[in-house]
Amino acid sequence: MEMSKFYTVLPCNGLDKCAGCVARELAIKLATETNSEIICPVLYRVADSRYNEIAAKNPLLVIDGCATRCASKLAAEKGLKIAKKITVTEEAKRKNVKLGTSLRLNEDENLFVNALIKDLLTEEKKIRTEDTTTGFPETFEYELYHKDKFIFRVPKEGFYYTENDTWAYVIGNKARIGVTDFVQKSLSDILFFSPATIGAEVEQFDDLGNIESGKAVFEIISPVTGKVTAINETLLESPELININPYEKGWLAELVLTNFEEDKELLLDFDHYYPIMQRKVDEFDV
Amino acid sequence: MSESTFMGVSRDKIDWSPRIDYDKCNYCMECVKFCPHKVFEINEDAEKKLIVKNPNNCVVFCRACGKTCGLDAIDFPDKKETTAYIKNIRKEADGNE
Amino acid sequence: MSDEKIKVIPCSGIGKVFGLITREVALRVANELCPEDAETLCLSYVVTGDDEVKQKIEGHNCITIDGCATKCAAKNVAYAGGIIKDQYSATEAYKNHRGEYGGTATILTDAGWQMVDELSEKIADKIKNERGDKNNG
Amino acid sequence: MAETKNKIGVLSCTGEDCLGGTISRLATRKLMEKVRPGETVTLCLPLFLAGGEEERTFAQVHPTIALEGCDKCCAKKATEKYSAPVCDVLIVSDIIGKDVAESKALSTRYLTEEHNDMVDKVVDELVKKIDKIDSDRK
Repeated sequence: MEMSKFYTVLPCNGLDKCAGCVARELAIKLATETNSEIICPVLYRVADSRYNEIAAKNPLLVIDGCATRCASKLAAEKGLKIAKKITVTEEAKRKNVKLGTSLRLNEDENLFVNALIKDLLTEEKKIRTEDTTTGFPETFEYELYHKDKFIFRVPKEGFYYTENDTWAYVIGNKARIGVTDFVQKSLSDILFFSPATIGAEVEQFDDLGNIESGKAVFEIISPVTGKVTAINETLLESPELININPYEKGWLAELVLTNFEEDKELLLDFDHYYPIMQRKVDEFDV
Repeated sequence: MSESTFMGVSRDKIDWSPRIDYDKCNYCMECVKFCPHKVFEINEDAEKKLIVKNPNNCVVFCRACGKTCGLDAIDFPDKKETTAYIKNIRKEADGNE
Repeated sequence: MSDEKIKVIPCSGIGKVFGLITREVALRVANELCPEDAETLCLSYVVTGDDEVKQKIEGHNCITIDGCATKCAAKNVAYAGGIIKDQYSATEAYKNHRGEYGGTATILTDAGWQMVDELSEKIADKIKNERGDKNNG
Repeated sequence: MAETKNKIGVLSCTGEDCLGGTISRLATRKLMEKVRPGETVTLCLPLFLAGGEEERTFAQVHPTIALEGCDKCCAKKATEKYSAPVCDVLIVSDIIGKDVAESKALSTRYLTEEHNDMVDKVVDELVKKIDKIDSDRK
C-alpha cells in the first residue's frame, strides 16, 4: 500500500547528551518507517530555501531532546507552524525510562525509541482509517452520564475540551470544533447557527460565532488558535443536527492550527472534562 | 458544595466580567434580558439603574452580552492577559505541590 | 380513496412549547381551517401499533408536524406505513419570530399563537391547493 | 449524601381524538411544574418508538403511572410494549365522565374554568397514586 508522507520532522539532533541522540534516532527511524522527511537543523541554519518547502508540505513534527527546546526555537525563528511536538526527556519521564549518559543508545533506550514510534504510528493509523473525504471520523465511542431521563455523551478519546464546554478534535495541523452535549441539552432545540467567517484568524478563547435556541444564545468559545478554513454549512439550514449529535454531524467549524502546543496548556482531556460536565449537569436545573 | 473554579483556578481570583460604561448606557436592559447567569441587577430607583451584581457568575471568556449592546457600552478585560494570568496561577500551584 | 380526508398528525410532545404548537396547529387545521379535507389522528395509536390502527394509517396520506429534531411524528407514521405527503416542524414557525417567547408546553403567548396561526395557514393553503387541483382535473 | 430515590414517571396520553387528551396533558404538566416539582418526570410517548435506548429504559428506571385520556389506554400499552410494566393507571374518563372525556379534543385557545377544574381533579387523583407508590417503596 502506498503511504503518503506522514510528517516533516525537525529533530534537535543535540550531541551533548543522550536525550539529543534519542531525538536523532527517533527522527531517522520515523523517516524510514513512515516515509517522513527530515529537516537537518544544522543545515537549516544556513540553507533556508531547501527546507522551507518541505516544512510547508506536511504537518511538522518537532522533536526536542531536552527542555532547552532548541528545535522548537528554531521552528519559531523560521516562522514554521508546529503540528506536533515531542520532548524526549518528558516522554522518558512519562514512560518511566531512565536515560543514560552515553551518546550511544543502550538497549532500553532503543526500546524507548521503538515505543515512541509505535505511539506515532497508532496515531497515523487513526488518521488514515478516518472518513476519506474530510479526514474526520463519523462516529465515536462515548461515556454516558445519566441524569434522570437525560443522557449526556462525552467522547472518550481524541478530544480536547474547554471549561466553556467546547471541544477540538485534532488531526495533524487541523482541528474540528464543536460544543459538548451539555451545551446542546441546556439550550434545548437549537434554531440558529451564526458561524464564524471563513478565513478569520482567531486566538484561543476568541469566539467562533454563536448558536441560539428559544431559550438562550450560546457564544462558541474557540478551544484553539488558528485560521477558520470551513464551517458546517448544513447547520445553516438544519441547526437541529447539533441537538442530534454535537460531536458528529453537529460539528461547527474547522481550523488550521497555528499555536496548538501552547493552546494545549489550557485544554482538558476526557478525564478532566468529564467530572466538570457532571458537576454542571447536577447543578443545572433541567 | 465545592468552591467555584475555572481551569483549576478559584473563580473569585479571575477578574472577568462586563464593565458598563455609564456615559454610554441608556438602560435598555437588553444585556440583562440576554444573560442567563444573573450577572446584572436592575434597580429602577437607584442612580445607576443597572449594575454588575454578580461578577463571578459571568462565564470566563464569554462576551456575548456585549454584542447585544447597540451602544457599545459593555467592555471586557483583556482576554490575553486573563489567559496569561490563569496560566501563571496554575504554574504557581504546580510549583507548590 | 382520493376523497378521503388527509391525516394531520402532530407529535404533541409534552416537554416543551414546540410540542404544544404542533398540537394546536393540527387541531386548527383539522377542526377549523380544513374540516372537509383534513382530520387528525392520535400519534399514540400509531405508537402502540394495534392492527386496527395500522389499517387507519397504512397506505393513507398523512401530514406530520414535529416539535423537535427527533421527528417522532414523521418516524412513527413512516413505521406504520403511512404515506407522508408533507412534513412540518414547529421550530420552523419559531424561526420567523426570533427572540420572541412562544410560551410553555401548556400555555402559548400571543407570539406563540401567531406562530400557530402562521403555520396552520401555510398547511391549510397547501391542502386546499392540492384538493382544488384534484377537483379540477 | 443521602440516597436519592428515582423520580416517579408519568406517561401521559396527549391525544387529539378527544378532550381527555387535552386534560391529561395539562394535568401532567401541572403536576410536574406546580404540584410535585422535582419529584416527577415525564416523557413524550412517541419517543418510545422514535427515540433510542435512553427512552426505552424510562419505566425500568422510574416507577411509572400511565395517564390515559380514554379507555383505549395508549400510554399503558405503549409503555409496556417498549419499556416496562407500569405501576398504576389513571383514566381521565373515569374521573370526568366518559361522555365529557370523549367529546372533541380541545384547543387550549378555548380553555374554560370548567376545564381547569377537570384538570385539578385529575391532578388530585395523580397525587394520591404518587403518594401510594412512595409509601409502598419506603
